[in-house]
Amino acid sequence: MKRFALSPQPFEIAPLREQLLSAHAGAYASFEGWVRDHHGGRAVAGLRYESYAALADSEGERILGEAIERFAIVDARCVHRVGDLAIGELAVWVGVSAAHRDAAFAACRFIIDETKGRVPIWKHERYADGDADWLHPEPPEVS
Amino acid sequence: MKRFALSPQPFEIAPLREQLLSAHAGAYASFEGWVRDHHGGRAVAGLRYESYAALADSEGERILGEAIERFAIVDARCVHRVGDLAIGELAVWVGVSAAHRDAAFAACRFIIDETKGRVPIWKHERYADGDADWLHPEPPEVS
Amino acid sequence: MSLTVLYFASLRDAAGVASESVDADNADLRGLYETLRERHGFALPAERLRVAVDGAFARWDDAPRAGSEVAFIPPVSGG
Amino acid sequence: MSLTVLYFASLRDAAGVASESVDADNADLRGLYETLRERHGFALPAERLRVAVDGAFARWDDAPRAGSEVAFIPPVSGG
Repeated sequence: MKRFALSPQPFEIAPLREQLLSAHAGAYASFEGWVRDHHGGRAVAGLRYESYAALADSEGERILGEAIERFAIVDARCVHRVGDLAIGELAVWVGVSAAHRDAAFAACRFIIDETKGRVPIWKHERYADGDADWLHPEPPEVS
Repeated sequence: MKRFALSPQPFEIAPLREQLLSAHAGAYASFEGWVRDHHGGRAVAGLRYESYAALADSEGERILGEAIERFAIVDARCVHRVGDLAIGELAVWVGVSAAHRDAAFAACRFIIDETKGRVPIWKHERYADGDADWLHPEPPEVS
Repeated sequence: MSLTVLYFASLRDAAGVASESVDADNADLRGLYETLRERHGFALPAERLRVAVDGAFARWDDAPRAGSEVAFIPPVSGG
Repeated sequence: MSLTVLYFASLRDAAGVASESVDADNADLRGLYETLRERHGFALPAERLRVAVDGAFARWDDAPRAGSEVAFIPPVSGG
């Protein structure tokens, strides 16, 4: 089953949420990343997400599989935009259904954290002052 | 501003989420409680939520005000159903917008936990075996 | 003095009414609840409840006020 | 041996191309990256990158394979 997707166009949340509806689930947690008008103190005009699509797909599916193994959840989905995005646009969406809210919240947090940390997607920010930059954050410390 | 509401009818999430859209927010966390087909090992046929409406409204508003004070969020909303609900129906919805995801998740969790713990709403469960019961859970230990 | 009492959930089922007018001579709201608990056979002790007066949470050792609306709040189960 | 290299984000900007065919005689992928880093002036050291071969993450000490597609993955910033 395909639980992760890249979307080159704006996408609707309602049909994705609908895929997670289940009579066995009492809890649903979701997260959305929106394009913000500022970053690190600079005014942002817009951005572009680029991906290594083949590897992003497989790594995204792996993360959702890990979430289903690690947490007592019913199901989960994640969709990430690629291409040009304006301020306020939806960049990433995560949805998780579970019997109880502890697992729903924990898995939702896990999926967005791992997606941000592992999936080959890069953000190119354009600033109001005309500058532009690829974001290549320092990775978290690994033991 | 009214951030908490009781809803005697099924309600749409999209217009509530829309109230939270903001160019300053990079993160949005939401939680939904759905009516589950089982509880404590018993098959549930349906349920009814009853509230002490005046106090539920003021206590709900207080919780959302506390969330805005305690966490670095932009805004938040919560709607709770009352009346008769079928399996799978939306019972409660929480939405939070914030600059960053840490605060969005923490505030969303705070709001649903406090709502479950403090707002005068009671669940009456009907079981598949014909039984029915008011749920009056033991309160958490208070120091 | 006369006041109105509101009952919810299992308390309402036990009392058989959602509200009633009560002639109270208790020193505090805890005493009022104990009187009504005995009358209606409520299972829950006051320690499991909260009490509200005129739509705001109150203290068990507050004195009942004539004409007020007292609500006994059994453990909640929303969400 | 000949293989294809893919560049993304700041690496692509620095290389000026999204992919190129490379004649590699390096013992491992780390050596291949060092050669290409020198050629294109990449700012990022290998320690900041991951490497993938034919669409799957690989190890820096894997040997380059003829005809394979090697991708250097700069620190990601999705979400």
